[in-house]
This record gives sequence, C-alpha cells and structure tokens, in this order.
Amino acid sequence: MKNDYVIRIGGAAGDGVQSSGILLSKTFTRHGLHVFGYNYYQDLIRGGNSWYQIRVSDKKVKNQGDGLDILIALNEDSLNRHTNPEINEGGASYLRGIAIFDESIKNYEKRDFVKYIPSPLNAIASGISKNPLLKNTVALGMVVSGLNLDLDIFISAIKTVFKGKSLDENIEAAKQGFNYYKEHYEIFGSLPNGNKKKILIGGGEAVGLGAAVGGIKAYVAYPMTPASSTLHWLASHSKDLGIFIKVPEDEISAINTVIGMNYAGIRAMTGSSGGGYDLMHEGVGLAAMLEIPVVIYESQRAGPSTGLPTKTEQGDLLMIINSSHGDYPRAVIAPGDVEEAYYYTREALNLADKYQMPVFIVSDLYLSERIESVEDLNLEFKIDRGLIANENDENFLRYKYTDDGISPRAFPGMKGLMHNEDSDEHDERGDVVSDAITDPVKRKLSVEKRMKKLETLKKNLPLFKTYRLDDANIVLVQWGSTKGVVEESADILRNKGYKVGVLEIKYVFPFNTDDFIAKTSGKKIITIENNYSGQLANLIKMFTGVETLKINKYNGEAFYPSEIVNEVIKLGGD
Amino acid sequence: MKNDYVIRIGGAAGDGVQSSGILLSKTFTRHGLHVFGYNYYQDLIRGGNSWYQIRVSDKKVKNQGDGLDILIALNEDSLNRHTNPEINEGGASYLRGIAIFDESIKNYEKRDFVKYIPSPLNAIASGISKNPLLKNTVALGMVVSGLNLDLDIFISAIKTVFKGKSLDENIEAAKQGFNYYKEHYEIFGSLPNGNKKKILIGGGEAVGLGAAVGGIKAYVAYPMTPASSTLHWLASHSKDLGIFIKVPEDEISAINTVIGMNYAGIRAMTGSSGGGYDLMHEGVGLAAMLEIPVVIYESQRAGPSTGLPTKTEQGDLLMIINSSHGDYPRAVIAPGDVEEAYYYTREALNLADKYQMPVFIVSDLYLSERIESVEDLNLEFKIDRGLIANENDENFLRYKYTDDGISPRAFPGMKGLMHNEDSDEHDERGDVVSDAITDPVKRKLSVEKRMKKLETLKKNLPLFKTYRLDDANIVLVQWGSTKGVVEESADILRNKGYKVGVLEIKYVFPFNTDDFIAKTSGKKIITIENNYSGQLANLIKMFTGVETLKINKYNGEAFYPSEIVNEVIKLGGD
Amino acid sequence: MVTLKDYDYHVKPDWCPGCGNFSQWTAIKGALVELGIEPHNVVIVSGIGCSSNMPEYIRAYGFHGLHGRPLPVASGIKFANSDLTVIAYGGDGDGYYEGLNHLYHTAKRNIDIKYIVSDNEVFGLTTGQASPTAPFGFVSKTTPPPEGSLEIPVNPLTLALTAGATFVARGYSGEIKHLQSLIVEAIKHKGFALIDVLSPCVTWNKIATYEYYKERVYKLKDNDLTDFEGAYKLAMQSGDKIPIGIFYKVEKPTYNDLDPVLKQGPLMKRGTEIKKEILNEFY
Amino acid sequence: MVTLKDYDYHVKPDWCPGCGNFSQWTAIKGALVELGIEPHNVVIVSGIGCSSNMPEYIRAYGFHGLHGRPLPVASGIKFANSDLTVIAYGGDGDGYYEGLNHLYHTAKRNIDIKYIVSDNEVFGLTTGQASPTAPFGFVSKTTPPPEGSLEIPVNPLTLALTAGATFVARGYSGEIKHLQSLIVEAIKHKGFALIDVLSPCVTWNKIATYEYYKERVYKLKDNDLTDFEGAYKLAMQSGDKIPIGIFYKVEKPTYNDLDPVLKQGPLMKRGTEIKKEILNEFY
Ligand SMILES: Cc1ncc(C[n+]2csc(CCOP(=O)(O)OP(=O)(O)O)c2C)c(N)n1
Ligand SMILES: Cc1ncc(C[n+]2csc(CCOP(=O)(O)OP(=O)(O)O)c2C)c(N)n1
Ligand code: SF4
Ligand code: SF4
Ligand SMILES: [Mg+2]
Ligand SMILES: [Mg+2]
Repeated sequence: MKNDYVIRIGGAAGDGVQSSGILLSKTFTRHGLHVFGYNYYQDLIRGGNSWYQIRVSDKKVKNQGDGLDILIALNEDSLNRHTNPEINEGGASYLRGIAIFDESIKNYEKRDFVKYIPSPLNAIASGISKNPLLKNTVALGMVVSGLNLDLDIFISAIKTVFKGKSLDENIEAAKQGFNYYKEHYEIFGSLPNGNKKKILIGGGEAVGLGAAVGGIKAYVAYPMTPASSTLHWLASHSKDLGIFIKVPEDEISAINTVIGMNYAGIRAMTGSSGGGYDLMHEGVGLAAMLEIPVVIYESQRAGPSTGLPTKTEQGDLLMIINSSHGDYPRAVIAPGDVEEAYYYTREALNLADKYQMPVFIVSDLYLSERIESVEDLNLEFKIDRGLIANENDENFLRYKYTDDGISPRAFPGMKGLMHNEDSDEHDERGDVVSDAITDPVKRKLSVEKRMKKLETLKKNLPLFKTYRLDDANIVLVQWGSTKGVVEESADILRNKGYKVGVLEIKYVFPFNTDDFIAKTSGKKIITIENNYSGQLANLIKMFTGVETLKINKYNGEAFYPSEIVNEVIKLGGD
Repeated sequence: MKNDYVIRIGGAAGDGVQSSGILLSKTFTRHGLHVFGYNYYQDLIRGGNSWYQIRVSDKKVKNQGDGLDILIALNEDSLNRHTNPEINEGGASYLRGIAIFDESIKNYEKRDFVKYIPSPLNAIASGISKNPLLKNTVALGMVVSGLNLDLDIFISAIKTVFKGKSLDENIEAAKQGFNYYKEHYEIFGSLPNGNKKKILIGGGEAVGLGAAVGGIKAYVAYPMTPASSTLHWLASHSKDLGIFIKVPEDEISAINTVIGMNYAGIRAMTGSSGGGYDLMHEGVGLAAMLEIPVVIYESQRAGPSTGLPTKTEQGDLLMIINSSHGDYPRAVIAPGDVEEAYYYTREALNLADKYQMPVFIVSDLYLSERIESVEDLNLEFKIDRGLIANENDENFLRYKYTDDGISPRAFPGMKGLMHNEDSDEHDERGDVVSDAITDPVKRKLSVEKRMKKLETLKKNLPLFKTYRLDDANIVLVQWGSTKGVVEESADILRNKGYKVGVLEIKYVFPFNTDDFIAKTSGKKIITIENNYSGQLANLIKMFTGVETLKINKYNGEAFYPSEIVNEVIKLGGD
Repeated sequence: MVTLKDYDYHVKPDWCPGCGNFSQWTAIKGALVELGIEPHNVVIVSGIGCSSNMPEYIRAYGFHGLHGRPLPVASGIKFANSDLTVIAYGGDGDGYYEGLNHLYHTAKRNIDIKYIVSDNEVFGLTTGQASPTAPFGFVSKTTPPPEGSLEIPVNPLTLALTAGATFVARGYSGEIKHLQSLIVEAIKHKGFALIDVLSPCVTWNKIATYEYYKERVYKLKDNDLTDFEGAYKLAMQSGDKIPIGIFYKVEKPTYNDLDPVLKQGPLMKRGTEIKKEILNEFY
Repeated sequence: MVTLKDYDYHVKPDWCPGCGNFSQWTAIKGALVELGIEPHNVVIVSGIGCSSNMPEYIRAYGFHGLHGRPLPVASGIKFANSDLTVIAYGGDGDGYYEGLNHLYHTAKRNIDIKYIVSDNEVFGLTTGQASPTAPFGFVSKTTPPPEGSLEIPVNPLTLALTAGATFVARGYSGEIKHLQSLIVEAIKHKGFALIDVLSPCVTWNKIATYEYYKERVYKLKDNDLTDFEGAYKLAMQSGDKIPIGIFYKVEKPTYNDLDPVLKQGPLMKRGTEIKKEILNEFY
C-alpha cells in the first residue's frame, strides 16, 4: 500500500498558496501522520507562479519528495506547468496523479498520466460568501476526501486557523468540498493511520523556540528573508515569553546592540541572511576581541548580493567561517532539520556563554522556511552561563590567562569588578597594550589566550553524526539543511544495492579532523552541497587534505532525492 | 668592509622621530645608497616610546635588518631600552655600536658593547633657535659625519624637506652637528659609494602612484591606519594628477560610491584596513554580481577588531578571499615590496576592468608604512579597459553568456545601450530572474557565466615568482610584505650551507595549484606568515592538499631575518 | 523628440495592482519626457524593496543595488559623469533606516542628485513590517498589537532641511500630474533634491490608504520657497492636513561646482597622463 | 559616600598635553560623584578615536568598542539593564560620520542614554583629517589647500533636535564646571541626552583653539528649555557668538517606559521559564 503522497498547491502570489499548504499539513499531522512542507515562491507580493509542496506519510518524512500525486491548480498556468513532463522548476516532478482545479479552466494540454478533476471550486465558494480564498478550502476538502481522511479533523484544524466569520465560511467550504469529491470521485489513496501525537513546526520557528528555551531575553534584528520567520515568531510571542524585540535602523546596529546586551549580562541574539550579515563582520570581530558571547543566526539564500531572495543556497559557509579580519576563535553550527534547529540553537547559546565567543547557527531558506512534523520537543534545558566572577573578587582579571583560555566575566552593576573591555589589544586586566608602549609580549599572550579557547572547544566537540555508515563503502558528506534528503538518498541507494552511508557535519567549525578521517577513511567520499564551488568540500580539504567527489546544485532549488541518487550512481556508486 | 648599517632613532610620539628617519634616509639615497626605513610607533599622538629604524647599504636592502649600529636616543628611556640585551621589542636587536644622545641624559646603565657619545644636542640647537626639533638635525649631522658621508648632500636633502626660516636653522644645525662629531670622534664606519640614482618611496605612496598611473580618476576612502598613507598622498596630488578625492561618511559609502564611479565608466579605487573593510563586504558582493570592476586596497594591521592599530599582521587573508556571501569570482594580489606595490596596483586596475570583478591589493602596515630606495619606476603603462560595447549595438547583451565568461560593458551616456544592472539574479540582458517566475535554468547559467571568468583568469595567471629555488631542497613560501626578509633569510641560510629557496605568492587568489605543486614537490615546504593561524598555509592545503611546516609571528612586529633563519634551522633545515 | 515610448521597457512592473509605485513610474517617465531628456543620459539608481524595482521597468540606464545604498552609488555616478541626469530612488526603509546617514551627508554636500522616496510607511517587500515612517502604534509583524510601533516616525522633510538639502518636496501617488511637476522642478534644480512621495501600500498598510490621504492632502501654494523657518514649520504639519508640493528651494553651489578637480568637467571625459616629474619628489 | 577617588583608575590618559578631552574626563567623574552614583553602576561606552579612549581612564565599567558604534552598544546595555547609568562617549568623526544614523534613531527612541561628543572638528587619532564638523575651507591631509573642506559642517544640535532628542546641550572644554553641570543635568534627565562639547585638539586644529572659543563662547541663560523653535534658532547661531548650555529639555516617555516587555523592569533580573503550553500552537 502506498504510504507516501506528494501534494502540490499552485497559484500566484497572493492566492493563499502557502496558508492552504499549512492548513493541509496541520490536518495531516492531526491524523498522526508525518509531514514535510516547502514553499516555492518568488520575490514579489502578488502574481507570478508559486506553489507549496507537501509530502505526507506515516513514516518520518525527510524532504519534500520526488513525484507528484495530487495537484491543486489555482490557475491555468499552474495546471499546465505542473502536468508538463518538461517541467523546468529546478528538479521538481510533474504530476502523475489527480489534478483538482476550477471547472472554468479549460485551456490546458491533456496528459494521459493525469486524472483531471475539474470542479466547481468557485461556484461552491461563491455560494458561501464573497471571500475569494474560500475556494482553496473547497479544494483542500476534496483532497482530504480523496485521501480518505477525517473531515472532523480537517474542521478542527480549520478552527485553529480561522476566527470569527471566516471560520464558519471555511468550515462550510471544507464540508462542501469534502462531500463534492466523495459524491463524484473514488478515493484516490488511503494513508495508514499515524498513532503518535505530532506537532508541526517551521525551521525559523524552531530557531525562535530554541532561542527562547535557551534563555534569550532579547532578539534584535532587521528583517531579511529567510531569517525573518524567526523574528516574526518571536515578536508575536514577545509578551508571553518576556523577550524584548527590536528592529533597529540597520544590521550594524543590530549586532552592536546585541553585543551590548550580552555584555550587560543577558542572553540576546540577532539574525539575518547573507546581505544583512555582510554588515555584521566588524561587530563579530568586536565580540571576539572583547570575549563577549553572541549568537548569530544566518539563514542563507541564493547569492551573491541580493541574488534570489526567495530561493535556497548554501553559499555563505566560507564567508561565515572567515568573518571579519584577524585571527580569532568562533564556532559555526549547521542544524540539519527542524528538530535540530531547535536543539542546536539552544545549545549554541550555552556554547557562546561558555567559550565567550561568536557562535553561528547557519541555516538556509530550505530549512528556515520548511515545516516538519515532529513527535515532541524537549523543553527541559539547563542554561549554563559559563564562568562568572564573584562580586568584590580582588583577584578578578577579566582576561585572565588560563589553561583553557576561558576567563571570568563580570557584568556592569556587579560590585567591585569594574574593568574596561577594549577592542584594542589588552592584557589580562583589560588594559590596553597598544598605547604608550606597545607590548609585544602581552600581545602574543593575549592572542594565544583567545585561540586556546578554540582548542578547548575542539577537544569538547561531539563526534560527527552518521546514518547507516557502519558497513558503507560510500560516504555521503552533508552539512545543514540537506540532512533529510541525503539520508533518504542513502536509503534509496541501499535499496538498489549500494552500500551508502551518511556523515553529517553539524559542527562545521571548529572541525573535528580526526573524527572525519576515522569515519571516512577507506571509503569513497562524496560531498553534497547546495552551492557552486563546494565550500564544505574545500573546508574538508583544508582540514584533512582529503579531496572529495562533489555533487552540487546551485539553481536556487533544494535537492530532490532522485537527483542525488542519480548523481551518486554516475560518480560510480560502487 | 662592512657595507650594511642599521640606525635607530628613538623618542616619544611628537618628537619628530619619523621625519628625522625619513630625512636621513633621503640623505642616504642621495648618496646613491640603498635604504629601508620602518617606523615603530604606537596608537597615540604624543608620548610613549617610538623609534624609526633605517638600514643602509650599497646593495639592495630588503628589510629593516638585524643588529643595531647607531642609535640616536632622544630621551633617556630610549637610551636604556635600545642598549638593553633583554630588549623586548618583538625581535629587535640591542645596540652594539655608538649611541648619540643629549649630554643632559645621565641616568643610564652602562653597557660595555656600547660606545656612548653624549653630545650637546640641545645646547647647539638652542644656540640656533627655540625650535625644539632642531636637536634632531644636530644628531643626524653627527650620524652623517660618523658614516663619513657628504655634508652637502645632507644639506641638499634638508633643502627638499624644509622651507623658509626653518630651512636655514636646520642647515645650521646640520653643519654644527656634523662638525661637532668630526671634531670629537673618529669615523664610525664608511659606506662604499652607491652609483645609480635612486628614489625613496613608501609602500602607501607606491600604491597611490600605481593607482594614478593605472588611470584612476577618483579615490574615495575613509581614513584608517595603515591605509591612509595612500589617501594622503593622493589627496596632496589630486590637483596635479586630476584625481578626485573624497572622504565620505563611512566605508559603506566609500565602496558604493566607487562602484557607482566604475559603473559610470571611470576607474576609481577605495582602500581601508581590516575594520573599515569589514563594512565593505556587501559592496564587494554587489560589484561581483553586477560585474562592475572595483579595486580595493586592504592594508592589514594586527587584529582582530581594533587590535594594534599601528602594528603589523597578515591576518586578513582568509577573510578577504572569502568576502561577502555566496559564490562569485574575485582576485587577490599581495605585492611583496614597494616596487611591487606600484606595479601590481596598476596591474590590478587592468585586471579588474578585464574580468569585471573585485580585485584586492592586500598590503599590511609593514609594507604600507615602510620606505624603500628604488632605482627607477617605469611610468609607461598600457591601460586596458576590457570589453566595451559599441553604441547602438542592437545585439548588445550586458551579461552575454560567452566562452570566457566576459561580456561587454556599457556606460551611462552611451547611446542605445540602455540596460539594467541588478543585484538580483538576472539573465544575459540584465533582466531579473527572481521576480514573477524564478528561472532556475537561467540562474544556473548566470552562476556559471560569472564563475567562468575565474577559470579564464586562472588560465592567464603568471607563474609564481621564485628566488634561488632551482636547486633548493627547502622552499620557504611567503606572501606579501615578507618577501624581502624571507629572501634575505634564504641568502643567510645558503651561506650557512642550507639549500634554501623562496616561492613568492603574489596572486593568492585564484591560486595556481599546478604551478605550486610543480615548484615545491619533493622539497620541504615551510610557510612563513605574520599571523597566528597560518592562513596561507591553510589555503595551500585547501588548494593542493599539501601540509606545510609553519613559521608564524603574531606579536605585532615584522620578522627579522635572524628569527626566520633560526626557525628554519629548528625545523630541520636540511 | 523624446516620447514616452522611448522610456518603454519590455519588462512590466509586478507591483500589486493599485500600488502607489505605479504613479511614480508614470510620473518619472513623464517628467523625463517633458524635459526632453534622452534615455541614454538618464541613470536610475535604487536600493532594495518593492519600490526599488523601479529601474527594472524603465528603458534607461538602471542600477538596482543594495538596500539603503542608492545615494552613495548615485553620488559616484554624478562625480564620474556630471553630464548625466541621476535619479536615486527607493523606499522609506531603504532611505530612512539603512540609508539615513547617506541621505544626511549627500544632502549636505548638495550633490546634484534627485532622490525620490516611495514612502509607504512599511517594508513592503519583506511583508509589511513597520518602517521608520510608520506612525506611532502601527501594528505589523515586528510591532505586535496592542502597542504596535513605539517610535515617533522619521520626518523626512525636516531631516532633509536640517541636513542642508537645497530642494525639499513632498508628493503623493494619488496626484500623478502634481508629482510629475515636482520631479520636473527637482530635475531643473541644480543641486540635491528630495521628494518624499506618500505612496499607499495597498497590501500591508491599511491606515495610510488613498482614502486616508484624499481627505488630508492639500497642495502648497505661494509659500516662500526660500524661507527655511517657514518650510520647517510646514514640514511639521501632520495629522489632518498634509501639505504636498515644494517646501524649500534655494540655489547653492553643488559639490561638483566646488571641487577643484570636478569643476573642470566630467571625469569620464579625461585621459591619464602622468609626467615623469612626478618622481622628483621622491628623490 | 562616593568620592573622586572611587573613579580613579591606575591607567592615566595619554592625550596630548592641553587636549580638551582632559576637561571632559574631569567633568564626567565630577558629575558622577556629584550625583553620588557608584562606579559599579556606571557604564561608559565609546567608539574609536582619541576621545574614545575615555573608558580606559575611569574606574567604572568601560566598553571601548568600534568606530561609530557606541550608541547601539549603549542602547543594548540600557535595554538589558535599566538600573545602570549609561554614558556613551566619542568623537565627532565617530558620532557624526560613521555613527550618524545611530544617533538619529537613538535620539528618536528617547533611550535613556547620555551621549557626550568630544567635538574637535577633526579626526584626532588618525592625524587630523577634516571631520564632519570641520568648517568649510578647513585644510587637512584629506582636504588640501587652498580650497580645504568643501562641506558645510554638521550641526549636531539641530540634528538632534530634528531627530527628536529630549535633551540637547553644548558644552565647552574650557569651562569645566559648566560642563560638569550639563552632565549632571543630562544624567538627571530621563531620556536621551546629547551634549556636544567644543573641545580643542591642540595638535591638529589650529583654528578652533582655546583662544578662538574664549572670544566667542557665551552661556545660555533663562532660555525656555521647552521651546523647540527657540532652541533650533539658538542652535543655528554660529560665528562670533557661540552659545553653550542646555538648549532644549522636555519630558517624554523613554523607550524602556513604553515597551511592554522592558517596562516590567530590568531584563537582567528575569529568569527563563517556558511553559509546556507553548507547543500547543504547533498542534
Ligand atoms: C542589508 C539588507 N538588509 C535587509 C534586506 C531585506 N530587505 C529587502 S527590502 C527591505 C525593506 C524594504 O522596505 P522599503 O525600503 O520601505 O521598500 P518598500 O518595499 O516598502 O518599497 C528589506 C528590509 C536587504 N535586502 N538588505
Ligand atoms: C570602521 C573604522 N573606520 C575607520 C577607523 C579609523 N579611525 C580611528 S579613529 C578615527 C577618527 C577619529 O575621529 P573622532 O571620532 O572625531 O575622534 P577624535 O580622535 O577626534 O577624538 C578613524 C577614522 C576605524 N577605527 N574604524
Ligand atoms: S506590497 Fe505594497 S509596496 Fe509592495 S508592491 Fe504591493 S502594494 Fe506596492
Ligand atoms: S591629537 Fe588632538 S584630540 Fe588627540 S589627544 Fe592630541 S590634542 Fe587631543
Ligand atoms: Mg516602504
Ligand atoms: Mg574628533
């Protein structure tokens, strides 16, 4: 029995494509099913051609999926586009299944692998009210019916999403759509019942939740796609969570404000995408020099420059790792899915405090703007503020040279710990060594003190995560958002008889060279990246000397499992 | 006969240490001698302890030199500091020679390797006028005499430097100092006569001159040490050279203004040091995306953050190479000495126009603030503006996909070539592909088109320069300002019987991997860098997989030949 | 003769139907035609935002740069080639948040750039967050209810006046002809000109709508354009009466007039000739 | 009782003898002592420049950050812990070039920060280049003779007034006691305060010297501190008569007063407690 369906809702910007997608996804998770949803849209507010793809199954869904089983086409263009085998949307599949669309759409090319279901979407909707978006709910009702799911659960989801007048309208639309399909068509497919309760959460929201659980008291950021979903989520919860939200005049202000906050003793974060992050370099170097913890969420999109604001890429890694001028310690973490986005964000906040350095959470549009079903998120978390001095400690040295490089912090307001934190090179006390008489000896010690923290961190890093790697002779190496699609590719390749496993790099910097070598030696190594130049591959070579084979995609779209499978086979998957 | 002397002038900021150093250097070059001068100073305007070191010889002088033969101590602290064998100034030598100082200084520790020459510097000076700096000229007169040089040539140098009343005073001071030494002391040493005419030019000035000869019409920069010497030199010549100079409100404005200028069809440059450059990342990515040529002069100082503003380091390389987000082509050039600073800057301007990409000239305080004697600079230069469209060309496509990736430019004002240059991803024509319907196919082609330019550039790169490498079994690999000191270290090691040669990396990015391997294979490879982490070493590993041995200095001071020699021997120089 | 057709580009705006930017698109092209300026002598430089897409839709030289940075780019273009008509264009987020420092200094320098700001009080492109001109209490994704925005909005006109702008005006997207006349005057003016354009964002701003403005906007008449104090006071008017028109206009030398290198004519037209004597100073 | 000794640090200023920064050093410490504020509750945040070295020489919490960025850092500190006295300090280059955007918006937000600018009309630390307050015609390494600087100087006071600052003052390094009283008033004021301090740079500025100011500076008396127009006019006075004192002072809610999260008290003193129910919305 088929237990995995791909559904696409296509329309123009402003047509409610995304909200329909989310509503349907919610309906699925409330059935106990697993879901993965991803938005394909453009950099405009109205018009164009966008679509939302949902994959649903009773098993964990790890990516948006190949294939296309059900299409809701909200306009003619969408119908033609998604049924065309020559579809040219960066790897997406064309429909081989049912197409639901308004009966007024007549002008389409018939494909024999498509079952066309022209329906009175508009007619039903306008029978209920003038709300033009009601037809989407009619169509969703048809899908719910077509997949033999529970109308009541659909209605419960509607109740969560809509309020007031539009709630009743939508319930009515849902019912009529559901019944229309039931009366006129056969069940298209049935999904096994999921059993466990699930929640549905987006990557950007998970970062926000992780930040909240991680103890931030403030989030200061200038809006930028695809980092804004975190800002918006936190802003809408600011009062219940007690988290102060501020949009400042620019990103320079954002990072410096957040540094001021962390200096003053609270946890505070900022976030942006590449272009906004470009303006933060100087601030990151400042935090490093002052040894003030700061967590920066960088959600990549296709670059360089403005690039493709609503398309995905993993093109910022080398920039992030090499941010700002001079040598200094930093940590770069790239969560692989929504769950990890939550867990690693809160972890990053502990790391930053512990090592008093800039820590990056690197995501991308593909992760930040996807939604995933998750069985549960653990909200218990031990906040570790790191080393903090005692008031009136007479031996307090803010930058004490220690074995592990870590020295005690003091927050303004604490008695008897007054000192200066200085972007000029300074000694243990914080006094500047660049004035009067420059002190090369202290300079050297201070450099070494800071860099020691990196060594300490390196020693305490967890080992790389793996997936089916034990007996593999091919290792797919991935970082960040591609975790799920690479894991599924390995599964498919395993089914085809290839001994494939995955090495997942979450702590990209510092890099665990020994563990990488231990886990990959003797195997064929293939790096898989959503960028042109193979930035992780370059890093691996820098850290290990190992040259990898490469699979790269850089047209703005995320990988589909089939693409990776084909490429691995081409690279001689044996 | 000793033909190589190191002279140091020590005093406080505001004591005229640097100007005395330059005057003495000028006097030497007017004798046809070779000179290298370097300023050791702090981040303050008055006080502290600074010194200027000059090395003079009849042979090309490649660095500030080990040893110390003559000291002019302008205060007590300087006298004690520079005669102390425990001197702790980042590798500098203590005096074994003569010390010239005012007789009022009595309170110093006697060393038997120093010949003390307490002299009536103040008395002579105050006999001439109240100008407190006159005593410096008296002391310089003594040095000129002690080195058996020509008083008239010294006076000719004074005539170039001073004007009006202070000219006469200084000539008088020079004469009296010269005669005082002659009357009371023996010649300390004699220098063979140089024969060829030489000029004396600073690294920052050489960049400015290179930019002028390279055809810039504007230089827009916000002051920052050690990049400012170029700004100041160009500003003082702006009218005769017809070069527009502007200090804008910040570095973001600087880079965007310069991009606007290059877009409009003139050559224009900007420059800064690490902290100011941090603010330019976004602009650099913009230039890359729009394919607008732009040359950026980045003169490094010790970081991170404000760091040591008047001390040297090579810590910005990885940041520069990985500037801004996303994958895009760029070129990074690091001249090795003052002559190269001139030649490579003008070359960079041609490269930028030809490849329509950001090109960096990377220097550091050690190069930008040194002075060197140079036999001649060739002012002939063929400006190559690269590919420019013809007016009214109906087939004009600003971003035409070509074999080498290079497409024709058009400047506003040109007829019939109107088009849009866009930081959003665009097609051949310049029309945006991120709106309405995002086009993954065109996106991919456009990425490849831009990256092709990098491949083209790579093919046309000159081979690496070498020094005594042919029969070497040890290769010292250096980049940027350390060229001279590494070359001399190789000479010294050769004299000690080690077969050492040098590989000099001027085109750091793109990197000529094949040539590197061809020139180093089978040899012991040692990278020498003024930074903690070995940024070039990391790059080499990234590009070649080769792990090098490393010599690193990161206390803010430049290498001395003896340090490199000792370290190479320690690393098993055989 | 230049006609509207000359400014026609094959790419058409994809703003939401009814967006205030359409009027500005019409008015800019209209003004350029009215003044008989040929498209190849026009550069339109923008930032990032819905409004900043403008150069994509006009057949002239277009430069669609970075968020907040149209003015430095425009300055560079004007410095390099003073023969060009340089129009900087962008949104209120672009100009009054990210780019405010540039605005202040560019105005002060009196660089001969015409800066048109599509002021819709929101970040349109990034889905409607409060912008620096959003009214106190404005509710958006980043300024949640009930408090909404807690900042007093930037007043672009008093800002420009204080900075030293020599031409300060306000237009309204609902008055295309009037807007066009402002743009014509701005281009005729020798020096920096700011035109802040009240421009409804029909998607995200449910307060500053056409209806809202219709009741409040009135055209300035017979105000003394050289009276700084008067202009400042007018610029502070808000609430029920919102004046549009030219507030202030005085003649001062532009930066290109003052600079000894620039005043010799367009840099773009000059060659490079370095005399051997330049090396003498190093001897 | 707090005494001057409490603010004494073992590192002493290395400014040039006679530099105007010394007076400010004295006046700041004097004001803090006068108000009886304990050093551990004071943060001095600066940028980069000669003046910005200030926090290195005072025994309090010091933050010597980036050129142009003291205000965002200070804002962050004040947002995080409203119990602290937050003084932002820096030069004219720092505040009116690189940092002008922050100044505008921080003033507008009325964040309770005291911003003291050592205004010497030059970039002191980088060897005397013309700063944004340098007079028209000022000759320096970047503005060569005979023309010198071609920009009208920034007027920090009209800028702050226009931005919406609730306390605007000018001090003079030659009048330490007066300066101290301004700082005292600024700290007592609830809200953003700008004090622009005329501060001779004895090394690089041969025009705006002590002699120059002695003849021109006069103290404001009995001016109506709540009269915006009057304050603006006074702030435009220049040339032979340069007023010092408080120009403008009005009470408005600070950002910390307005924000629903901040107004509950210092963030610094709050714990983290996440309720399981937060997950409900994702169901
Ligand atoms: C440095 C940077 N920060 C943030 C963004 C994201 N961004 C794009 S447009 C925009 C705001 C646009 O608002 P506005 O300038 O008012 O233009 P509108 O869309 O309202 O016309 C933002 C924040 C960006 N592109 N670059
Ligand atoms: C981003 C950045 N740009 C430039 C510099 C170099 N810099 C240091 S201090 C300074 C100017 C200082 O002038 P001002 O702020 O007026 O302070 P002053 O020295 O006059 O007190 C500059 C340009 C820097 N440190 N950082
Ligand atoms: S979102 Fe607003 S500003 Fe943007 S195009 Fe639509 S109406 Fe215009
Ligand atoms: S250079 Fe000027 S501002 Fe700097 S310390 Fe000296 S006198 Fe003061
Ligand atoms: Mg806007
Ligand atoms: Mg200053």
